[in-house]
Amino acid sequence: MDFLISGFLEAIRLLSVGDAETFAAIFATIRVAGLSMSVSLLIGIPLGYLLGYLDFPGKRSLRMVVDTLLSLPTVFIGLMVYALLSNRGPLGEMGLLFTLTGIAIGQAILALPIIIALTASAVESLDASLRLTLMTLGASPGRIFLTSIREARHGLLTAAVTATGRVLTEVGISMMVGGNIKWHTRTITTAIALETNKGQFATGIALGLVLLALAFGVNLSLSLLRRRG
Amino acid sequence: MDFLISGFLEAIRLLSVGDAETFAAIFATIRVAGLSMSVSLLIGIPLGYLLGYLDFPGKRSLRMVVDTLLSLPTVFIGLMVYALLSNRGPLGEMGLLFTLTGIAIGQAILALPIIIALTASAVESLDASLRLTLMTLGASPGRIFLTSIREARHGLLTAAVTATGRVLTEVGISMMVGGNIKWHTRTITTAIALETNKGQFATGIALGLVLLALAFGVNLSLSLLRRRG
Amino acid sequence: MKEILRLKQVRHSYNGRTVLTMPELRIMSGTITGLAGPNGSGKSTLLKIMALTERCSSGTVYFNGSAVAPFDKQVRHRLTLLPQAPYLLKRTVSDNISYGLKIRNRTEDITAAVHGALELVGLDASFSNRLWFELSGGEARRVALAARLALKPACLLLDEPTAGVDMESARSIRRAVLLARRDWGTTLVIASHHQFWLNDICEELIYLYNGRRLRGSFENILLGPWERTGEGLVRAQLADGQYVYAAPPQGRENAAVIDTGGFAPARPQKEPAARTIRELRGTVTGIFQDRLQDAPRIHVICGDHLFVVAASDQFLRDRELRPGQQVTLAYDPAAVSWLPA
Amino acid sequence: MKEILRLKQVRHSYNGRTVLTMPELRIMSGTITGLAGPNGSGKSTLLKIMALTERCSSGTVYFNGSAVAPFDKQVRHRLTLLPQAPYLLKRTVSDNISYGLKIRNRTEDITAAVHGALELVGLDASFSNRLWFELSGGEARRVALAARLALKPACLLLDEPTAGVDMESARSIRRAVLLARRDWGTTLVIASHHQFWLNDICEELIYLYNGRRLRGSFENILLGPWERTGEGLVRAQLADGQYVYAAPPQGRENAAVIDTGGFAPARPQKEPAARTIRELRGTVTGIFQDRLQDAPRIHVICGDHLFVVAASDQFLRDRELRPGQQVTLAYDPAAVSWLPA
Amino acid sequence: ASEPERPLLLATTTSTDNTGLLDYLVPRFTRATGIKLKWVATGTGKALKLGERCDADVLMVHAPGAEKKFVAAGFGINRRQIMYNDFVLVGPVDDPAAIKGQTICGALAAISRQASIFVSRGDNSGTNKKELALWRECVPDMQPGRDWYLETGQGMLSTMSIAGERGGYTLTDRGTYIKYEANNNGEPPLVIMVEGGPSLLNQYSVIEVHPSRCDNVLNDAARSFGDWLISPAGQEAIGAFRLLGKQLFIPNGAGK
Ligand SMILES: Nc1ncnc2c1ncn2[C@@H]1O[C@H](COP(=O)(O)OP(=O)(O)OP(=O)(O)O)[C@@H](O)[C@H]1O
Ligand SMILES: Nc1ncnc2c1ncn2[C@@H]1O[C@H](COP(=O)(O)OP(=O)(O)OP(=O)(O)O)[C@@H](O)[C@H]1O
Ligand SMILES: [Mg+2]
Ligand SMILES: [Mg+2]
Repeated sequence: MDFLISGFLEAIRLLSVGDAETFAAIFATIRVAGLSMSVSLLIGIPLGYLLGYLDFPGKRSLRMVVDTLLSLPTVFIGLMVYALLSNRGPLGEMGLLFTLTGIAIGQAILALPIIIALTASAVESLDASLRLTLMTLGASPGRIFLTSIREARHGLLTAAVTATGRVLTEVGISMMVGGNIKWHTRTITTAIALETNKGQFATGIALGLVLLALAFGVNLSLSLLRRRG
Repeated sequence: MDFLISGFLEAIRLLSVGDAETFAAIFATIRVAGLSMSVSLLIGIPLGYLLGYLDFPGKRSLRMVVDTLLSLPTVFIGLMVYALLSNRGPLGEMGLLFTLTGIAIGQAILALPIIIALTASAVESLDASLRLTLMTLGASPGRIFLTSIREARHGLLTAAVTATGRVLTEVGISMMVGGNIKWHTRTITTAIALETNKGQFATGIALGLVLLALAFGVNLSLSLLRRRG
Repeated sequence: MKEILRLKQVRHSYNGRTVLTMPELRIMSGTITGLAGPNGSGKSTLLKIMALTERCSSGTVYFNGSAVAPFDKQVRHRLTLLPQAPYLLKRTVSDNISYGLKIRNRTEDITAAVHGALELVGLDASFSNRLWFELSGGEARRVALAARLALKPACLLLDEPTAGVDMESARSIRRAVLLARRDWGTTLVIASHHQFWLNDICEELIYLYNGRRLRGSFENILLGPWERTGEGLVRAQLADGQYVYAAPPQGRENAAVIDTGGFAPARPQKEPAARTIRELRGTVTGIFQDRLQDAPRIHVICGDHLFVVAASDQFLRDRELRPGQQVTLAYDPAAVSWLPA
Repeated sequence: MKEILRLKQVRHSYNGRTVLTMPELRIMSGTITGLAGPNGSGKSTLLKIMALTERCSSGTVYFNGSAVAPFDKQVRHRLTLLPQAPYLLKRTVSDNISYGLKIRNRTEDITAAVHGALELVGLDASFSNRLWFELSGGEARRVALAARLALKPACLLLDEPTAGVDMESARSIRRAVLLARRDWGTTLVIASHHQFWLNDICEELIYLYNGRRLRGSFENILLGPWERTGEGLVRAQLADGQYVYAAPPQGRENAAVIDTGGFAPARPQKEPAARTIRELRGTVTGIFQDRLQDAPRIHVICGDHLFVVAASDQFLRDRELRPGQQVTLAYDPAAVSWLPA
Repeated sequence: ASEPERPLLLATTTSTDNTGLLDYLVPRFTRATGIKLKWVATGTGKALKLGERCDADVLMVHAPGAEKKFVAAGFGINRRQIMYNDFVLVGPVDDPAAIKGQTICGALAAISRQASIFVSRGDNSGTNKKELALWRECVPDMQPGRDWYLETGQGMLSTMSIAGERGGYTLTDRGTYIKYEANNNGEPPLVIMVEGGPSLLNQYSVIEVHPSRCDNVLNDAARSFGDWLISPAGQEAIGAFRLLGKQLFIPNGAGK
């Protein structure tokens, strides 16, 4: 248990001293998670809404596909995005391999099924009379979408928090697509993996705590949002 | 992109030929995920229900703690469980290090916040009059729990599917606590990580597809359950 | 008078069970139409189809002469429905009432519009800051109605606007409905189980039964069970042991109706009644003016069944009539009609 | 007669707003008590507190003499409430009705119990296989009621059992209530806005206003706005321009009530009225028997306000009275009483 | 020796596992001694850590400096050399720093002088430690620039693919390079620039976890494993191991 305690002390030290490497990893993490979450929320919420709201043949199967995609292993996503972005791949020209943007693409793919599945579930659990009521008040389909989303805001927030947790903690994509390059694409999780591999367990624990502190900050802001809404 | 195609072919080969190593990893994955999901559902659903159902001071803060725990990095959990189970740790005597049971402990910790947060959210989105109605029909608090859970079954299924996805795809805990020992604690994801590390990208992709097929099977069974309910 | 809504060959089914069959229905602009009928007779379904919130299984809905479908832009902002179980958005009362106005970009002086609408349903302006759950059942219903009135729609469909609403407020709602018609030319269709309230307000009454429109009066429905008598009639027993007789139905119909005008005061016993005429004994519980027919009606309880009897000349000549009194009603079993199964 | 329910010093508030103040309330075993009052007067709150589904902010509830709290095992299986907005479980109608029976381990012959309960509320046995959403508004309400009746509870609290229910079914419900009392000795408390229906069934009526119990009659509530007159009175205008006069309130009260017995037929014009007496002109819309008081009542519309007038001897002597007729009512402004704000 | 109640647990570096050496050696060891063996393949640093925490019985690693410290600290006993292979400096085919054929020190100096991209594992592995030692020796005043000296913190193959994608140089063990070459279908973006010489040797050793510190370890079996590796049979097996037809490890057991 020794390294847990020293890890805790180390976490405080890293944050208070303003350790440059740690902060580089923190900023990389924030940038990449911010990017991937924005993209996946923007795409995932409308898709999840449609999946939960519409009734169409094959809906059940589509739902199952989404559920299955919840089990996309990160290394697998990492490999696929790597294949796309590598110099030999179709998008090699764009030079996105070993960049934060590249990681964000992979993470967005990771977060998307979570957002879609949880949004669909939140929309489905809305009162059936909401849709009728909005139609009677003259709402267009687009307006029904916006209002339903707002009515389901607690469920969506949970979706966002869950997906953020997933994105913040993933290693496979960041490693594979980002390359864990110090000062450039090293995120907190890839740093943890590295330190652990080096046998620096205390530092690994410390960085884990740093990530939790970051997540706590994110959730604190979201919770203030929740209080307002 | 070449390795995507060969990965696909390889996946078919591994499954059809009945490759012993692959099947050992599949069984390890099923056993460990089954164990961890059972434990986390058993603990997480009641806790999530209480969090969603009860009103008590500090509920909001507790909720935020759970949300933050959604961002527990797997390597971090792996390190902590390792610290516990290591021969130098408090539970070293039990000999759970480098066993599937050890991995399952870590994965249960990983799944727990997901189950709790999504259960709480599903319970909160239940109609407010459900509780009143059940009370008027003479339900005890325990019965209200059971019936609410049943009414929220779709939301809970989504919770279970999401957590299963998380557990099936995690690498950090399996690596750290399980040791990725061939024939013993090698799961599909640690095998993917290993193959990727070896540069056997096609095999990595193939194993990823195997995992997806496994997840699809799980979701197919759950979906039949959903249809019945 | 222009026709604002028209249904042609409309049928609607849920999972294959047909619940509405409406070959033709016309609503004229500026009229108030009542919709009555027992539970499950299709009132809400009809209103939802007219409001274009549900697509009928077959048939066409016309609005101002043109065939329309759900989300039709032409209609969306001119027609509104108060559903039977309206939903309040998880916001304040004021947000709920102004929602439709904001959609229509009518954002000038929202506060005044909200307060005005609240007043129409008899609620104090102080309600506008309450949250959606801080309301009693009747208050919530009235807020939902206020949200529709605020829109000043060309066509307003109300599904049981007074259910759970107190008497004073039911009168406020009546005033609001009449005002909407007078000031905004609104056309109204109102489903309600409050027979008095509905008759008092509407100019035409559509009576639904098993998804079909019935013509004639319908207050006195008898549900059976029916048994055959020796005389080639069927009869149903009332709670006090009396029987109601009717000529047997043609098919498998089960519900019969006696027209309010089908009763007469029984002849004095010395005069023998025509062989076919049957009698019912009961207690007068009230004498009312029916506003829709502008004629008096007498309520008579036989057993625990209430009969509504048109106060014909003969009845009115019998000035002794007052509540609590015993009367004997005469009717012709052959005149009892059967409702479609 | 034993006391089954008792409330002592009960107060209830939501977010600091007190909505119920009930120093003392006793319900005797085997009685049927009505609960009336405008929207928001606290009927549902009172029922929820009596049903032990909500804990009152202060005060004590006694059941069969002992103080009880929510989830009390003694009470849980003996008392049940039909909430104003009941919830149907996402299962079949039959599952919904049998839920409470299964909880009580009364699993012998569930099907018969379900069919019996459906019949009590006037629904066909074929409904038992419907899913929860395959019901009309009134059908859903009746299913919820059936789920309570199936329990044969010692104490049954009903919150607007007839809202949205058709007339025929309202009569079935009345029968079911009376049967429950007769056959099972059930004690009933029923909140309703259906004045007729309620008066017809209950033996005592509790009238709530602003969370407090009022004694006396309450049919004729006048809400103002009031203005002062030169003669030291206040007056409120009716829709047709007439005024209703009252002695000014002591405090900031706003709602006044004229007792149904406070009206008399106006004297013929040659006899000068006492200086204090005022008159109202209106149209008779109905004459009926009030079952609770077992006395006739006359409905008179003045403007669009309905006054309920006890048919005193003087009125009854005036045999000319019939619906549609004009009458002039006399009352004493000093006898108008004010309701607590 | 008494029959061990559980298999012997070996903690080793990824290179012995990734090349398939263990898959080849362990069945032979078991056949010879009857001892069952499981292994955990991780970075050298973590392998040593597992030994330090008594979570493994025996270690097979390649970081002589760290190993000596490990033994000196009392965590392990009986360190024995078993084999070596060699490191090679690889780089892009177009060789931007023109180092092909130079000595290792000349090559590193040229790379740092021209700030050509150099990709380091930066993960405390045996290879990483060797690389750092070479830099210290050859370019004592080297300042690793953020733009040309990239630390990947990953395994050798990943590091090589990053170097390949970025057109950089890197130091690798020959075994992994052979795999890399094979993975790229014989057309690797990186080719060998510098090889040979005593300073590029990569020595593997076996260490037993200290039995008196860790009473749970199976020291008898661990000893047997070390004994077998340096026995003629073991040494011969190592020498006969081939990856893609090439010899990877040169046995030098019983050396000290
Ligand atoms: N979603 C649904 N699925 C299946 N059947 C339905 C559905 N909604 C209504 N029904 C059935 O359709 C018929 C008509 O229902 P509708 O709600 O139109 O009746 P209603 O006249 O409004 O009754 P109420 O007076 O109870 O409101 C009923 O038999 C009802 O059971
Ligand atoms: N959850 C709540 N939060 C805050 N205020 C509430 C809540 N529920 C009811 N109220 C308020 O409490 C008062 C009493 O409500 P209650 O539901 O008991 O009235 P009611 O007599 O049943 O009315 P109705 O006839 O409309 O059903 C009302 O003023 C209402 O606005
Ligand atoms: Mg309806
Ligand atoms: Mg109420």
